[in-house]
Amino acid sequence: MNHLGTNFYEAVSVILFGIGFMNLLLQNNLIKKFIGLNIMDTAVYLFLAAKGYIWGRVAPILTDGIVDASYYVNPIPAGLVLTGIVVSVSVTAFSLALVQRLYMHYGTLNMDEIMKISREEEGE
Amino acid sequence: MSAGIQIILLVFLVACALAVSLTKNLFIAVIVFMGYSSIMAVIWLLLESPDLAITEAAVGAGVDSVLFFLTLKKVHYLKGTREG
Amino acid sequence: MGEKKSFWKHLKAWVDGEEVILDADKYIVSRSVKEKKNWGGRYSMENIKGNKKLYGFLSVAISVLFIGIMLSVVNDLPEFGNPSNPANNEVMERYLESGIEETGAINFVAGMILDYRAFDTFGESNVLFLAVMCVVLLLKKDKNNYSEKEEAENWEDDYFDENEKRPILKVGGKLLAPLIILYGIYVILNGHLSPGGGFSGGTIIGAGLILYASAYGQKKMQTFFTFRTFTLICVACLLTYCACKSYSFFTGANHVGYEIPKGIPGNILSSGFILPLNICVGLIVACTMYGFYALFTKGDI
Amino acid sequence: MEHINWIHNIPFFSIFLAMLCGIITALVKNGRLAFKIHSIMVFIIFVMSVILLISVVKNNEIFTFMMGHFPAPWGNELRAGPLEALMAVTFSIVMLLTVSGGSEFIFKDVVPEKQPLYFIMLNALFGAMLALVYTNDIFTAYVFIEINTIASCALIMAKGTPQSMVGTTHYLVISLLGSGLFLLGVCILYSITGHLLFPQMKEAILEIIKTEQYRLPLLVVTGFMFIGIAIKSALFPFHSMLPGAYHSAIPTSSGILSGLVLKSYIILGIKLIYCVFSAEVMHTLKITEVLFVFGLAGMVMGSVYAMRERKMKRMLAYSSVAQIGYIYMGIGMGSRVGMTAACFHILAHAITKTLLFLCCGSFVEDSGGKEKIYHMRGAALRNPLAGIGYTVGALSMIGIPLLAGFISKIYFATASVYSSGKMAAVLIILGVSMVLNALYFLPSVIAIWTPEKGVEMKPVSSVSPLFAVSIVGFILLNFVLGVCYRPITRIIQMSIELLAQ
Repeated sequence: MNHLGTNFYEAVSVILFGIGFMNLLLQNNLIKKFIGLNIMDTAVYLFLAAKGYIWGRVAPILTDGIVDASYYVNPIPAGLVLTGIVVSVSVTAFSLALVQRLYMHYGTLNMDEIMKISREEEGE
Repeated sequence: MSAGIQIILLVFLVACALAVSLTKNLFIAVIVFMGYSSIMAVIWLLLESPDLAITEAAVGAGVDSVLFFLTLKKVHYLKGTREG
Repeated sequence: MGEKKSFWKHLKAWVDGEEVILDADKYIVSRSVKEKKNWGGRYSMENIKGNKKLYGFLSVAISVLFIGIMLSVVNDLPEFGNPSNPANNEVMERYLESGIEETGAINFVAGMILDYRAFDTFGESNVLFLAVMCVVLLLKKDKNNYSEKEEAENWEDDYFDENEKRPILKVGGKLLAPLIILYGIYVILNGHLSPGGGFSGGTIIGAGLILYASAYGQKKMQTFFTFRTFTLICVACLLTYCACKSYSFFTGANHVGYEIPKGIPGNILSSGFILPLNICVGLIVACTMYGFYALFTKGDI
Repeated sequence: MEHINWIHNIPFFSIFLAMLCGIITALVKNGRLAFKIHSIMVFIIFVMSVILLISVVKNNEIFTFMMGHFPAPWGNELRAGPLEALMAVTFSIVMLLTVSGGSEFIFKDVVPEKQPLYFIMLNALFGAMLALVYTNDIFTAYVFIEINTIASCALIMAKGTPQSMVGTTHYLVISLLGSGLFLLGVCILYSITGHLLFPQMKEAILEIIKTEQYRLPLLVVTGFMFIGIAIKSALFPFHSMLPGAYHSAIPTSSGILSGLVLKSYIILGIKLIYCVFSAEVMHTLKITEVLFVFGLAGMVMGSVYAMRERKMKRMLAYSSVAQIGYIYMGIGMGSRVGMTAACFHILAHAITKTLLFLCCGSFVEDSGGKEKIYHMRGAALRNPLAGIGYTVGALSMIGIPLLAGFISKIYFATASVYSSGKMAAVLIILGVSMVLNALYFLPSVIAIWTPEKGVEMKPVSSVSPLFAVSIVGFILLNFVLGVCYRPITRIIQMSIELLAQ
């Protein structure tokens, strides 16, 4: 089995996931960390959406009254990704609100500095 | 759909993701991320899932970037608003 | 000898109830210093993180390893776009072939997420609700979340909102916002007939509201959209959602109750609960999106 | 209308009741009212779960409940058996006792106008945990994992101090990483099996093992899903989020997060092992061995970290890491006896750790916000009830007979006999970790009972009645689990037999 050539969508989404993951680990800036998280999420959604596609078929909306399963692409991944996008936008909003609160108190977006200041404040 | 367009779009997607990771400027990062979302919407259209495309265009390129920009404004990063 | 003595001291202090007796403060200081020498260097995550190069190298290595593993997995996965993949099985066939009959929706995705797998979607709208409540918890003004500087900035922003001309934004907002909102309403109402649905339409309406608010300032929005209306709309929609879905889950699982009339597929008034649910989701999402915007700018709706 | 089996509707009712209360609480403006709604809701769910438990144990059955008009591979499904019912009972009783005992902390530490929001989060969290316990569908599990994440982050940051924000950020980033991996696992699993419901997936996976076609993807998927769950439940190398978060949160939140939320992920993992991957597949893929090793490492390292800690709450957080290690060790033994021990330890830890966090919170409050163990000398004399509670909890964690912790350790030791090749490792590590537990819990117990020199300790006159009731309840539960453990372990054994079918 050798499907790497045909599975290029999945391959790209895996690479994107890796990039997002690296961003999450390496970036110190909180906003870029959360952008990395978003990239990671969208990469997974791309993966899932690509799994639903079937060559030569059309979107799962009734066209010309054809009721036949071999005419449309798979609707399940689309539904799952829709749910996923909602979750990811909620999480993004939440994390950005957190960033604002952190900035208000610590005056920086750098996670390491924030950790350092907070440890000093705790009196270690 | 032709494979050529898809491959160009996918390469663009990876380029956008790398650009977001490498740029130092947060403003540019958010703008590029907006572009990334728009390309993602186009790709989903090509993958025959218009529901996703319309949602991603509204969320990723619309509301998400508005939220990011508002945060940047709040943390005094945008030029021309306030100096941080 | 010194080491033995410190060990003895350690033991004695432990028997006495750790740092209770003797020169407790000095003891704490000396102990923490000693421990740092022994343990800190190698085992603590903070120290690995402190070592920038090592940490960077490790994370790049992990990511590259991850990408490598995943690429080999992708290599083994079912082929892209092949109709005989495991994912294209009887589940999908039923959704596509009996979907119109069973849900009445022409858009199979809408039929799937709001009827076949509605429990997930219920969870999803709860995620949104919780997220906006979290943002309220974080950003709404209270005694922990108040700074003079921010207050001054907000006042300044209000001043600009009222007194600045901004002709392009204002005219654009006036012309575009109603169109955007109208389009959003169209997308919501046709959720079961065409692409889109509650979530995308709601986001579009939310974007229209955001445009209006940024052109005319939030004071103007507050004349018809306050925190009270916001919570009322969200709660009412979620309760409607909850009630509809409880009814259909309960009747479905126990095989009782009345069928919801499905109508003629293709008409706007068709497909049972899907249209009202789409409207509910749309309203929640629109309120949520505007709520995020308002809380992010002013810390209040 | 001829025949409705009301008992089969209980899982659905409990989840929807919790969610409904969460939604309604948004309209309430007063924290106390929200607290009453929450308590009544949890109490109703407790009663319903007890009825469910009695019924399923009597009939020795596992049933599935169709969510909607469509049967299994098309619609969502819930599934309830003795294990699920037992966990629901435990969750509701621990939730009830913790929130009522910790209500004073909530009313004191959260800004008054935001108290109802805290209760929204509690209700939603409770509903999501029940959904995770009852679900029979992997994507539903993902959605409710996200609800769990958001709500638990909200519980941590509700205090509103900068430290709690930092703790929340850490917790959020790591949890999102975990759920990202879980989602990736779900996607690949869907693409190779074509189903989202547990039973259908299990069939497809057995087929895959037979044909060897997608073996590598299956291995990687299993790995990802369990790494995701391990990150979420703070197994040893991924524990770094716990101490900061628990330290800065309200004691009530810390207790709920450590006692219940981590456990809900583990129960999801157990259900995945039996209902999706099946124990044999897990064994052939060597995933159980990996979990076993990490569990052992967690047991030792958690205790070592806890010994170095001088702040009581952080010490308890690290102790949670060690106890999670115990549970994973039990799961990793790969035998049903080991799983029984793990499930029993979930119960024991849930009731013990919440008790410890509540008592610790009350000590901190009495000593004026100082958190080091060194500052808590004589704290138990000031507040004898909390002192007794802390002592009982600590002794149970160490494993003193008559208490819950002892029974779970006995079960772990017994289970090790049945798993060949792991016996020596289990027994040695169990012994070492018990000694380590004693080494960090005993000093703190001695410290709280030893008065400071020259300072007179007077008992605090006002201990709120709810706090007293909840502490006494927890202590009694501890003794009940420690003495009459037979029926509970029998239920667990039965449920594992049923799950493994």
